[in-house]
Amino acid sequence: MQVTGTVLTTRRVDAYHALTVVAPGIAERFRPGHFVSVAVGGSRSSMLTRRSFSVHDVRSDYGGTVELVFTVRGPGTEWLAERRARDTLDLVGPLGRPFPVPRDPVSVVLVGFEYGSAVLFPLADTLLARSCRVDFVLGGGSADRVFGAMRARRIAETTTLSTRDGSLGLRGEVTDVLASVITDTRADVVYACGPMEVMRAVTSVAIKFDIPVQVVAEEAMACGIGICMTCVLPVIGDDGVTRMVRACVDGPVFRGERVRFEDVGTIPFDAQGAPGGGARHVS
Amino acid sequence: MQVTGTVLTTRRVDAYHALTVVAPGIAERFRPGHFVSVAVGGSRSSMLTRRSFSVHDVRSDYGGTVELVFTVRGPGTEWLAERRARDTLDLVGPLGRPFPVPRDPVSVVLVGFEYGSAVLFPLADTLLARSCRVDFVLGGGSADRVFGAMRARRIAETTTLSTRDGSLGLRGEVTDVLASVITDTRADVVYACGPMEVMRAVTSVAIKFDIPVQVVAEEAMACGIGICMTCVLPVIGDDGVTRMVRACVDGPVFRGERVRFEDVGTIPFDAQGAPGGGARHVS
Amino acid sequence: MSVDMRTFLAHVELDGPVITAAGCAGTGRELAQFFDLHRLGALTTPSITMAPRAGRPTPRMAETPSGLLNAVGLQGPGIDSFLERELPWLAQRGIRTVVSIGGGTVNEYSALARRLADAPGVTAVEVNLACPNIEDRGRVFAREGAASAEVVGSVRSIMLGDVPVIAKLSPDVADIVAVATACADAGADALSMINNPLGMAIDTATLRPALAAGTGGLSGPAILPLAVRCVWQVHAALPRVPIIGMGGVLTGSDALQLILAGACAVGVGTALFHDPYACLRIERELADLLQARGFQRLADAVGVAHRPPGSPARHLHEESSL
Amino acid sequence: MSVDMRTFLAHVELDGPVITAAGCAGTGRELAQFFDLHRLGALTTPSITMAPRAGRPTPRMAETPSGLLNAVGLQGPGIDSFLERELPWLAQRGIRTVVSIGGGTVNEYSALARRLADAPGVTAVEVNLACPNIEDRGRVFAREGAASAEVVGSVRSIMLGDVPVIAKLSPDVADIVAVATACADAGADALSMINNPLGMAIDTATLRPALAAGTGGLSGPAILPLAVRCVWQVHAALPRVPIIGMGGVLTGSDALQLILAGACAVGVGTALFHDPYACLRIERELADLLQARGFQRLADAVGVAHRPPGSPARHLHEESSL
Ligand SMILES: Cc1cc2nc3c(=O)[nH]c(=O)nc-3n(C[C@H](O)[C@H](O)[C@H](O)COP(=O)(O)OP(=O)(O)OC[C@H]3O[C@@H](n4cnc5c(N)ncnc54)[C@H](O)[C@@H]3O)c2cc1C
Ligand SMILES: Cc1cc2nc3c(=O)[nH]c(=O)nc-3n(C[C@H](O)[C@H](O)[C@H](O)COP(=O)(O)OP(=O)(O)OC[C@H]3O[C@@H](n4cnc5c(N)ncnc54)[C@H](O)[C@@H]3O)c2cc1C
Ligand SMILES: Cc1cc2nc3c(=O)[nH]c(=O)nc-3n(C[C@H](O)[C@H](O)[C@H](O)COP(=O)(O)O)c2cc1C
Ligand SMILES: Cc1cc2nc3c(=O)[nH]c(=O)nc-3n(C[C@H](O)[C@H](O)[C@H](O)COP(=O)(O)O)c2cc1C
Ligand code: FES
Ligand code: FES
Repeated sequence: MQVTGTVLTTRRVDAYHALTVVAPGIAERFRPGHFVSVAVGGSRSSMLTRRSFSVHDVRSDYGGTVELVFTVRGPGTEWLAERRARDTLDLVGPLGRPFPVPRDPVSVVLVGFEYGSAVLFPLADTLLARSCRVDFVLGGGSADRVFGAMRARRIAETTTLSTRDGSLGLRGEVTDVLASVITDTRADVVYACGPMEVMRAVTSVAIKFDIPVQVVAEEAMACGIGICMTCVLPVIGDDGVTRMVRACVDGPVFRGERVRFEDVGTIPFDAQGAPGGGARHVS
Repeated sequence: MQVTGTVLTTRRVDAYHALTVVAPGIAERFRPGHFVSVAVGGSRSSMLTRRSFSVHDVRSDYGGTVELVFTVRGPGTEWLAERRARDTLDLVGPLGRPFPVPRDPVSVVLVGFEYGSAVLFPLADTLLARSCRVDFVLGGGSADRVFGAMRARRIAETTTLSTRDGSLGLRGEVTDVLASVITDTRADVVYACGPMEVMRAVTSVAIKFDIPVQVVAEEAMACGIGICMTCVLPVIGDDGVTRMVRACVDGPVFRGERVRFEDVGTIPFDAQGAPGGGARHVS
Repeated sequence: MSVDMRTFLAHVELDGPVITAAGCAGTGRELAQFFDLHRLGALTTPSITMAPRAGRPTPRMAETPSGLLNAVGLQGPGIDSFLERELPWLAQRGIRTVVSIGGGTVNEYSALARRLADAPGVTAVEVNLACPNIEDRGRVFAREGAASAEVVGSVRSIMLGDVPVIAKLSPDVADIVAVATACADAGADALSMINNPLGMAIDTATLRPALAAGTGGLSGPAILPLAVRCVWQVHAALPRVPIIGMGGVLTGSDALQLILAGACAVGVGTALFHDPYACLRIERELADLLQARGFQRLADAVGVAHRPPGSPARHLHEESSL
Repeated sequence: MSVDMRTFLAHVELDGPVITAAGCAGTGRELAQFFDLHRLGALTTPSITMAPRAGRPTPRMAETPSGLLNAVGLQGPGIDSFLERELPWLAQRGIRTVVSIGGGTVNEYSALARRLADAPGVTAVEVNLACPNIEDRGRVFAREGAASAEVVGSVRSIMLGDVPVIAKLSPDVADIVAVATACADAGADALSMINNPLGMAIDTATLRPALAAGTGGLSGPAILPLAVRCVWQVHAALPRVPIIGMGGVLTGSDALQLILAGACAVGVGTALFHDPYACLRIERELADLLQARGFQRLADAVGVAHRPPGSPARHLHEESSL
């Protein structure tokens, strides 16, 4: 649904901006993993495409609010960072397939890189409500880019931090510590959000342990609702066939082992409908 | 010059919006009749052309401020009407040829229609400083669209008001009362600002009295600085030749009797360089 | 009194003039989550090809000032799957459906037409001529009148008479009227314009083209003036041929521009990416604008901008209703 | 270390790559009120015609999304007055001046070239091919390779050898490379692209075209993707022909796109209407972007987007400097 929401609060969280927006309809329908798309630039903006953001937090006050956490990347997020309380924002959401949540009280590791961590907190709340054991692995380029460490420490069994420059936690990648966390926590499942190369690395660790992994894929999106076909990536279906599927409606949450990370940005020769591929129709 | 000015105050004046902007360089160079052009829509705006506004008032506080008075016509002025104190505005100015001012203490009638009146007040101040007699004729569609009546009453010898709907002053056009004002005040010269058809009518009254008239021509402008050639109108030069001259740099102030009002929006056949005209070069 | 918004696509009546543009409304199911598709004048499908197509690699999109570049490459399931799964879904619901088709040879277009000829639920067939002709060094059909006419003629000869065939034209030509005339002469019942002009963006960080495909199609408000001009020129030359105007329509006022220039229906593409409800909003805004200008019927506004200034719009409505 | 911004327009060296686009910088006197014109790579004049021209009636402009439509109609004083009053003003100050010329027949272009052949202060002649050919039913020269080549050939044969002749191309063609090739073969020393594509807007209040002339030229950021694509295609086909890229450049990043696509100089038009200092700002931004990407010379960045990803930019600079 489309909502013209009012900005309730804006704050800086280390390297990030956080916006809380009153958006009752969206808050009500929200499930962890959902994202929203935001129109940027105002009414005569030259920026045509909406920007997508994971929903970090949902509250019931003011009829329902959503919180977005974002980093300034280009002109759209720059504009968003200039919003102030009482400004209005045009949101569409909730969008995408949310995280599938285990029915049983299993042990779960949540891996977040930079702003990717934001989407994991509502998931953690849901998992905790189902009596799961939750452990966090959070990372980033530098200390100020690790998001949510305090909150993670508060709610999770353990929280392991890492930074590429070593300014917080262990120096290195989140995947450098993931194996030992999985071992220590006897994890049954991993959820991860962050850049594609991190998702790829997380997936290969989970595969080594032979446990399921759910990753959030961030692809450039023009519509966010499944109609433009710009956000595709090669994913293997239940039938073993690779298809170019839409990150926005078929994802953004995918089973990591189904995503052909090494082929993202290409059309694998064996994908359905690939040029010259076997699936070609003979007319 | 180009100035990034800060909005000092915004106010509503009947049907109009008034913005005071800190713009030292512009204020310093200002002379009555000048206009400024304003970038609208912010940094990624889809609106490319600046909007032009006469300068209503100039003050020396904050290093120099200019005040613009405007009506909301389309998206550019709509955006401008949403500006608030402390917002910044990108201005270029002062632009155009200002009003020529008589050296002697003559008797002057100032005719303003709707927001066109705004530009006449700094002129009135200059004329009064030169001991001219100043009388105002102000008009508009309705009472709330007559601008500056109070200030006119305060500074001028007489102020005559008219509205098309009769809601303030006499019912009718400013030109319905102009002849008697000219007679009563023994006016030596008329200055006028307002829509083209009003300028035309004012000019014909002045011609009847055989007194000079200076009018402000409002033409759609893409640049305001003389380089785009979109703002032209047919004006008769000192040599008797009609040329398509630029309202922005050759005007906006013109001698009324030189403007071929009836031919505005056309290329008169006898204009220099008119298609098939006598001035065509034989190659 | 509300404005009569009905319009005709050739002899097929539509309840309203606003339709989705090809390739911009998914299969219908996606937008159906937002509103009842019966409220559309019609839904146009993505261009269907014979074989399934995986399309182009990503990045497939780049934002440009008031525009969008895309290089999707006609990703789609192919005609079999379309006829099996997608068209029936629309047909069962009685949703007016314009089926767009794309091919690499005249034969492929003919084969598609044969498959569609007896399929239920086809309101009209739109021939996407912006496809590379693999028999002519990949030169796009739409760039040449003769190539376009050949495709249109073959599709027209195959489709049943009561299904209008619409030729979709591209603006990247020296003379759009010549291509339009060739298509009309070849039997096109209506014309649809404009498809995306070819554009490009370079990513100044990677120093490489922003799209994996290099060039892409430009859409969105940036191209509205090109669309208005094409519709104007073609309507002036072929006043009896119905035109679906499209390209950059974001508001009712944009739609009105195309209608006044000569379009009897308006396609909305990129605006849907920004606002899933765009078609409904645009139709509402358009109706309000028509009413405010004294039009009782949309049909009376078609091509009005061509009339000499001051001529009464009212008296001429017999002639302009298609 | 600052970036070496010098560039060559054929054999003429310019201090910087940013030049004003034809018809967008007045006579020079207007912009001189804002900054020292010597800081421009060059100033391009409006297209000069033989006779004085009053141009088109007003309205001559309409704003469109991220664009501007104009129909000025080459208003100007004619060649006599230009040579008497305008060129000397520029020449005396030593301002690099590209003289644009426009005509309705090949003869008129030739006549203009003859008048310019011995005029002092002509850095280059730019042949504006977007003029209607009155001997061919008003069909614009730029729409056809042969017509363009005829004009370019005649001008090239008349101008002295040391004055480069630049052919200015329009994007409203099916095959820009074909027209570019025809012009290069006819002797064009450089190409300039793009001129305004033809567009139109309807005033939904008056129900009439927004411009008195009906159609007009579209400029501004809206057309940047078309310009990048044209430069890219022509540079790919004719890598040795210098290109002045233009169309919608508002920022240094826009200019860099054109340079990476293959332009060795960049024209700025409509941006000047928004910001009289646009050329200086764009050159500064461009230099900063080049520096941040490790380029020591502008020339090394020309056409870099054509290289396969990962290939070293540095080693190739001999070949890419024109
Ligand atoms: C499902 C999803 C969830 C996301 N969640 C967050 C989040 O919680 N916090 C956050 O900071 N960012 C998030 N992103 C990334 C965010 O959408 C981009 O940073 C943002 O769109 C950049 O816009 P821009 O105008 O600042 O940058 P530009 O690079 O100038 O954007 C230009 C265009 O590219 C698109 N684009 C560029 N980068 C991305 C990207 N990484 N993903 C999608 N579109 C892109 C933009 O939508 C726009 O159309 C998410 C992306 C997706 C797809
Ligand atoms: C010298 C001069 C002084 C002016 N002074 C004032 C003033 O003091 N107060 C005031 O309210 N208005 C003034 N105007 C008119 C003002 O410029 C327009 O109302 C404004 O540009 C409309 O912009 P918009 O986006 O709201 O409307 P739109 O109609 O959407 O504007 C679209 C385009 O047309 C141009 N345009 C439209 N109408 C005009 C017009 N009448 N004059 C010039 N350009 C136009 C705009 O600049 C823009 O490029 C003046 C105009 C000129 C030329
Ligand atoms: C993502 C995308 C996909 C498109 N796919 C098709 C297509 O399959 N067939 C077709 O004829 N046109 C296609 N088009 C062109 C549109 O139908 C339309 O002609 C064009 O985008 C201009 O309209 P707009 O500015 O409203 O989008 C596509 C456009 C976009 C943006
Ligand atoms: C008002 C105006 C006048 C122009 N006059 C000419 C001209 O005389 N000769 C010419 O070759 N191009 C002319 N052009 C085209 C520009 O030189 C340029 O090619 C085009 O506008 C694209 O660049 P831009 O988007 O930076 O304006 C004109 C453009 C505008 C907007
Ligand atoms: S973003 Fe449009 S289909 Fe996914
Ligand atoms: S507004 Fe550009 S020349 Fe006057």
